[in-house]
Amino acid sequence: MTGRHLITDAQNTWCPGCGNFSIQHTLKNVLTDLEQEGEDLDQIVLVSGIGCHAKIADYLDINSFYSIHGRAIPVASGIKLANRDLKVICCVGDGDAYAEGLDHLIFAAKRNIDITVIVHNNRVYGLTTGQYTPTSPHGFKGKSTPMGTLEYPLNPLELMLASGGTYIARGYTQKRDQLKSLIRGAIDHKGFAFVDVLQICATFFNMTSQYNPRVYPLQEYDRSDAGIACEKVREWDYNSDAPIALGLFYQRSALTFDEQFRHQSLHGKERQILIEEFLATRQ
Amino acid sequence: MTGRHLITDAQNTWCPGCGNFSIQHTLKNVLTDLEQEGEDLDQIVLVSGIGCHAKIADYLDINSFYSIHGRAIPVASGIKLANRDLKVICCVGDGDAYAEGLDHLIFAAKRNIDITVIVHNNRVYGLTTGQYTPTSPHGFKGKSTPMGTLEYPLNPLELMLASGGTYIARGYTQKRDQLKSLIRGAIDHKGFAFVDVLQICATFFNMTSQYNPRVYPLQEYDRSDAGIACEKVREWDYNSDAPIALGLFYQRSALTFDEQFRHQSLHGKERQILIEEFLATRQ
Amino acid sequence: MAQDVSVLVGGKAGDGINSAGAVVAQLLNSVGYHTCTYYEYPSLIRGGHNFAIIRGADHPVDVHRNMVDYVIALNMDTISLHSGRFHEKTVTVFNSDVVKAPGQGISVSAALTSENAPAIMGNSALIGAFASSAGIPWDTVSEVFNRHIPKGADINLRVARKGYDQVTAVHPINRIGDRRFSLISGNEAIALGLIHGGLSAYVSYPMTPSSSLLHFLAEHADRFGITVIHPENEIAVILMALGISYAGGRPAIGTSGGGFCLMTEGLSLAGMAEIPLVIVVSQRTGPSTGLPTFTGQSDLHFILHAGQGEFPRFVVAPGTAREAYAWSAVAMDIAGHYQVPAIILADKTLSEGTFSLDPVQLPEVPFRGPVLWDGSNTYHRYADNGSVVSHQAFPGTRGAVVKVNSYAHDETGITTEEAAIVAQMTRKRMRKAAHLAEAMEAYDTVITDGPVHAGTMLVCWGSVQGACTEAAHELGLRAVRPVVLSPFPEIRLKQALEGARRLISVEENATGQLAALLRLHGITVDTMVLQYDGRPLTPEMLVERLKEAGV
Amino acid sequence: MAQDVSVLVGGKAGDGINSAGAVVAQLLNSVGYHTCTYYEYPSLIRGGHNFAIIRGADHPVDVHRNMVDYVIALNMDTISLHSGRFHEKTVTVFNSDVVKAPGQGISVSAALTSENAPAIMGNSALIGAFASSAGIPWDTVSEVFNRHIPKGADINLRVARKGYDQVTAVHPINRIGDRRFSLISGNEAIALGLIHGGLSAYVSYPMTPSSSLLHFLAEHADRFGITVIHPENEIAVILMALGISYAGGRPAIGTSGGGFCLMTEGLSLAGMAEIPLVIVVSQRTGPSTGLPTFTGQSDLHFILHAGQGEFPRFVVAPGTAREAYAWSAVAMDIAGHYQVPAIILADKTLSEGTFSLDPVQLPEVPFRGPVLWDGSNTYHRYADNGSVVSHQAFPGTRGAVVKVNSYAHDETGITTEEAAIVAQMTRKRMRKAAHLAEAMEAYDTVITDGPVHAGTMLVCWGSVQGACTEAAHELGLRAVRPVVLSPFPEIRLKQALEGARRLISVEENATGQLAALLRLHGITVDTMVLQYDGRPLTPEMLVERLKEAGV
Ligand SMILES: Cc1ncc(C[n+]2csc(CCOP(=O)(O)OP(=O)(O)O)c2C)c(N)n1
Ligand SMILES: Cc1ncc(C[n+]2csc(CCOP(=O)(O)OP(=O)(O)O)c2C)c(N)n1
Ligand code: SF4
Ligand code: SF4
Ligand SMILES: [Mg+2]
Ligand SMILES: [Mg+2]
Repeated sequence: MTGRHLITDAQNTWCPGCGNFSIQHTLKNVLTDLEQEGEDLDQIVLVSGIGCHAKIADYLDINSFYSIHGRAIPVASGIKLANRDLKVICCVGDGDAYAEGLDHLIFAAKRNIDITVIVHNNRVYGLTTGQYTPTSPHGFKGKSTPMGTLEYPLNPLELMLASGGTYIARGYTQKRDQLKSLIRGAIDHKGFAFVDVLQICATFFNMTSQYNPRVYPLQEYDRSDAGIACEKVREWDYNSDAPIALGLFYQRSALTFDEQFRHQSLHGKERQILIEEFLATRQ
Repeated sequence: MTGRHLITDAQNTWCPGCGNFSIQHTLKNVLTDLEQEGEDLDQIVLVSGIGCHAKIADYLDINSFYSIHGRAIPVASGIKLANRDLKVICCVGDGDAYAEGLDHLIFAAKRNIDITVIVHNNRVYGLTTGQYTPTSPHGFKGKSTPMGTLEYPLNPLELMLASGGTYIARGYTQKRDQLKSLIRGAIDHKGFAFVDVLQICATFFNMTSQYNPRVYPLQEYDRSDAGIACEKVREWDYNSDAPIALGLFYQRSALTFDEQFRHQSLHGKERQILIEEFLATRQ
Repeated sequence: MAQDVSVLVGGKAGDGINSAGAVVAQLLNSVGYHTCTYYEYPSLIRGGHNFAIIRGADHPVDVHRNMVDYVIALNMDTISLHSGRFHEKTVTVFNSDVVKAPGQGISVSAALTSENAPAIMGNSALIGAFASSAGIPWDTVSEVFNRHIPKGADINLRVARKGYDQVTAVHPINRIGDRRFSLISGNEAIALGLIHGGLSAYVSYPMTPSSSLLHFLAEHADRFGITVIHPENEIAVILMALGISYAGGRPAIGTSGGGFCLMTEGLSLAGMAEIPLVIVVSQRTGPSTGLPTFTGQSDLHFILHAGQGEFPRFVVAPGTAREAYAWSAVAMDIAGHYQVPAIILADKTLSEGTFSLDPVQLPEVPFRGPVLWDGSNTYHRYADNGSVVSHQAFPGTRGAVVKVNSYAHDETGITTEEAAIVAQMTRKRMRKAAHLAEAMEAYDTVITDGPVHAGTMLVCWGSVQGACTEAAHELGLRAVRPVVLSPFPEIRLKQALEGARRLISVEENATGQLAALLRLHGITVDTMVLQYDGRPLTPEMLVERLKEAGV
Repeated sequence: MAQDVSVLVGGKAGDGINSAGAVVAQLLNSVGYHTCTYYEYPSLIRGGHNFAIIRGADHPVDVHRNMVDYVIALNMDTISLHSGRFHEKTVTVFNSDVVKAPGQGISVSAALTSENAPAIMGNSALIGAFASSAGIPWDTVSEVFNRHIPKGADINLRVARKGYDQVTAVHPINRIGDRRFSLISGNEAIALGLIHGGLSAYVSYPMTPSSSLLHFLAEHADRFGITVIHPENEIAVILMALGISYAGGRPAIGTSGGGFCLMTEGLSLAGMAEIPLVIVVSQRTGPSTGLPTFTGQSDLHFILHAGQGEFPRFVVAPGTAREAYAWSAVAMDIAGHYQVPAIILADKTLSEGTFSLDPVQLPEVPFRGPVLWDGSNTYHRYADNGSVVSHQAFPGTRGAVVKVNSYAHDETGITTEEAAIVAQMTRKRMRKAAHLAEAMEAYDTVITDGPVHAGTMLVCWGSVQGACTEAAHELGLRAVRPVVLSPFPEIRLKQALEGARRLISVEENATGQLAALLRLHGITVDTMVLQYDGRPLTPEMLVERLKEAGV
């Protein structure tokens, strides 16, 4: 299919002003570019968790696996392992990927499996109407913590760096051009690519006025230097008032998990013979 | 109970030469010291996962919760939340805490809940007879990876640092005195204390000859400096031939999760009245 | 003539339908009605169609009906999507800015402008108009607003007055009594029951339709002296709770089917290690993510058998808010006394519906209390001394070494592989099931309603009882319902069903899970009425389905 | 007279009892016997008592017996713990360095020293001695060693010869045939069946007694062209496998009860999204960690009902290695064809036991194959076009947008909350259960053995069939066994049980789970023989239990 519409007929139910629109729009543009460059969009698969963010699976008219809360990443890994020709993009939430299914994120990074993970990090559980997530700031008053959380947020970029991720970036839904280049870079990256997207939740946690004055684009440095990357990543801890760098923090190239498997496809008769050969060794 | 024996009648079934003996012995000595200093050992609780390491729950004659694979840490957290007077020590395996239940470890660190986690890190699944774990070196040939793993190990100390742990240390089963002081320090630390113990598995992964020439005690530095700690922690990545520092890498003091809860214990009649009062607001 | 009125309030998600519904229910409450409110909304935050149906009657009601007598329409969808619910005399009150319809239109924007009020208060104008059309005195409106919208009652009232004054009483709802009930949701009833039963900690990860239980308890944690924790996921939830229970706390946890899946390994641990725990599972339409904001009753067998291996469990499915309160307290007690997991099986209809509870006649709950170690003899956590359960002690108790264990263990809690001990400890655990079943004879485990000699009987479980009871009344049938599902009240149920010539099970699932459970206990259902589109059965729907089935 | 011999090999964990048992079995295999081997060991790595019982007979055998004719004792425990298994003529071969007993002692250390062999080869001396005492020709011993211990066969043989020469034939085991079977474990039979059924990837997290399936497939991944992955935990296992299946691979996963708990949420996803998946669950003694290296049959109802919501599933419990092979292949096919989860329910006895499989008469497995999109019309993943299943296409297929979804969805795979579509899609899914049940008529879903007119019949499931069949023979009873447990072969089972005056269920659990399942299908069991200490029933144990029950 070429020149396709890319948007399904499904009714869009995100709140007005929601940052998810921006991510969807950006992703659509990236896909359009890819198609114009000759990529076959039938080779793209979108995997999502459950949450507001995940509705993108209904909205984009491409192959999709709308999975369960917290578990998009192992699904994406399986897809890539079964068919290395596919480009696999995971859209996950911060509750999804940093709470319910954090281990999968870390292990995908550890394995350097060639998938792209885009975290719609609105720092709140949107769909379940506003509870704190692992990236909510200390003292966040959500429905499960009406007196304010007692915990400090995780810094997902730091965790990714510690886990062996080979492409680590942060975008912001109100910086679309940059977001587009970060997502495009992630898809083009061979290996595990991670983009934490600061996403505005218009209803439960609208951080626009906090983010806008603080965000700035990362300057040039050797992106393969883990030491510098670590320093940059630690500049803002998702809690303080520090400046918030946006951009690609770290990238290196390494063998991917999936490319190390030899794929053989055997057919009925071959299988039968191999089984008989094996059984002979046990006689 | 005082002056007690501390060892149950259960038959010990660790292999000869297993590093678990060393951890058990060290822990027993720490407990004996505590008791001599006037601590009431009835206030100590040991929580374990499942694996060779976990048998320590059968062997030490103290309160224990022999839980399930990967889940000791939330159990320990619950115990501490229910009774802050208890000292809660978690003995977990590397398969246990770094694979099956990694998220719990990270969240316990994030919350800075006041428990001690001792990881019996033999870098192999012992009890299930020798598969790779998240800290096995690249290319490890275990029963599930007979051709060698395709992944690089995680560095658990780096992960702990990224997760907000307030006491981060590494010991070695063949350096018992140091191990004792690290475990003691962990128990005395108010907040989440983490000790990764390089443990010899005599049967499936005996690293004695690799470790012995490489280990060295960490020199003095400001333990509350996360920057230096990070550098030290990254010196050895659980894969390379680098020197292996042992000791306390990082410590800082911070409010604990558990101390921020106000505990009230209401009795039947009080509850009844409060319920009625509440119901009146809904009339 | 019986007083029985229904009001529908509809609008977009984000329009405040929930609070409008709550105020309407309080208005009916204030004029002496028993009420119940059903909320239906899609799984999204803004937009989409939300509605509430508030029913008020001169007798207790647990279910809404299809037909409504009043409509409060915030948008056009409320008229067009629900036209099937209107009868000739249905009074329509609507926002004439956006709705064109016959009936009583008022301009919400005008009301807001004249009072200089924010858009969010628009509903008040329509509520005022409704109150007026229903002949509810202004004093009552004013009292309800002051009581239940304390923040900004004044300005809300001024807006409401605008609506009130534009409309005249069409079809008055008369005051029928002076008592006011307490309006609470099913989840709130569960929460209060848990508290009554001794709850010290609630641990939960949000999942519709259990989330409001978490929210309620978090909000009132200090009031009730409980610890509320929302951890990283459901696995952590159950394991934390088991840690709390082991250490002497009295925890409960809550979730829905998907989250419960992740708890099953911990459930089996609770069974093996004999650690008390109460689990609230509120069902929604499955499988998998399904319809997260719609109802269902398709997790019964899963709940009954979840977790590897065999161990006794208590499972109760309350059908009303009052039962939810009482049985939640009982579940806390049973879990603590028998050292078993106790599961409260609810569903979206019950959890999120709002009901009238009589605050001065709360159910009496007999408490057994935990069986505690008295400090004599050496403490063995799993002592098998002929009594029903081993005595509990908690770590920190002087002189007791408290060892619990997920492995097969001996009386001290130390791992064993010896065949004889394994078998003995299995029997010790299974024995609790028998004792529990016996103890259940003292409780109302089976609810019956309608003529004893009815040839046709309906059997159901959980919240669908509302529709069943009313349909049975209408058709002269008997309605029978097991409240406790494990241990299954076989004998009592058989007694209740004696004489039935035709037995019809009514369930909100696609396979007839209660019918299967009955078959297991030698009771054969002749006909199954199954509903599985996420919408709860109403009395009218059920009557129709029963008539189709030849009743 | 029937040829039927049993050999016990015992020693400490770490003594190499498994390989000794395997060699003894191969010796019997070499002289024409059908064999089966039972291994029993505690959950630890060194120390503790391990033993194997190898049985050889002139007819197929699936179960070991209590009494043994030969004992190979590596330590004293082997004599003292098993004395109840010895009869007058039992031949005892032992290591005289550490065992004092009547019989044929040989000094293992002397044998090793004289050949300058490492300690690990000590077993060879005893095996040699056993072979000699059993009159097995040296040529046969030499051939078996060369074939099955290729690494170091020479020196092992020299050590074995030392043992061989010190002992004389006491009680010869005669050659009874020239065919050799293939000796494989139950898990290996499952693995080969999965491969035969088209397996492309195996994903698993180690858990006894399923681990050897992972180990076997990992070892032979290249040989069979499959991808084998051991991820971070069981949740990742099932979700990865679903990703693989969605992308067109043909995955299977394996675990035991505790790991299966963690897969239940993914299972429900498979049901809702209609993604083919084969799950091997090998049971051990529960609940919770239980007895990890012992057997049990206590997860049946959990497996049948696991996962929130309702969806069809295929569940098969093979009773023999041959069945394990055949049904594993069928499970792959059924999962792929009907787009349902297919569960192979095994247990430790079957998984880890070793059995003789006839390599030239492998079972024929009829394959239906997946139902694939033919490229015409617009592709809709969940098209409800009257056929049994929607056509499958995989991402990467030109022209197909393949959308799968855990939410209630329409035919295109997009989320819907519309009542009519939800109900329709539920019916579409449930319809597969009916089709599957019909298809099952072509398979041997119920196995019967023994006289048709026996008044007393035994009914069982899974590996306990070995004991049941032999006990039934001995007592003249009929033994009946459903192999497929979902869809339940009710009609066929009722036919098989026709005429039974007394029906006895035999199960390795504490509640009688098959008996409950039968009751659900209108079949009443009169007596239950239950075994729940982790030790599998032997024919002798069962005969005794049946006699106690008045048979
Ligand atoms: C196992 C499980 N637990 C809980 C839920 C309920 N649930 C649905 S979405 C969600 C949170 C979504 O938060 P996030 O991932 O941040 O996504 P957002 O809505 O903010 O985009 C939760 C808890 C679920 N579907 N499954
Ligand atoms: C849910 C679950 N999955 C798998 C297992 C099987 N299992 C028991 S111990 C273990 C690994 C133990 O490894 P580790 O934690 O490193 O402990 P060690 O034996 O090395 O001390 C596994 C996989 C289990 N008990 N539960
Ligand atoms: S709740 Fe927040 S994240 Fe969800 S759709 Fe609305 S604005 Fe977006
Ligand atoms: S297998 Fe390894 S870890 Fe386990 S007891 Fe033996 S030496 Fe210790
Ligand atoms: Mg979010
Ligand atoms: Mg280990």
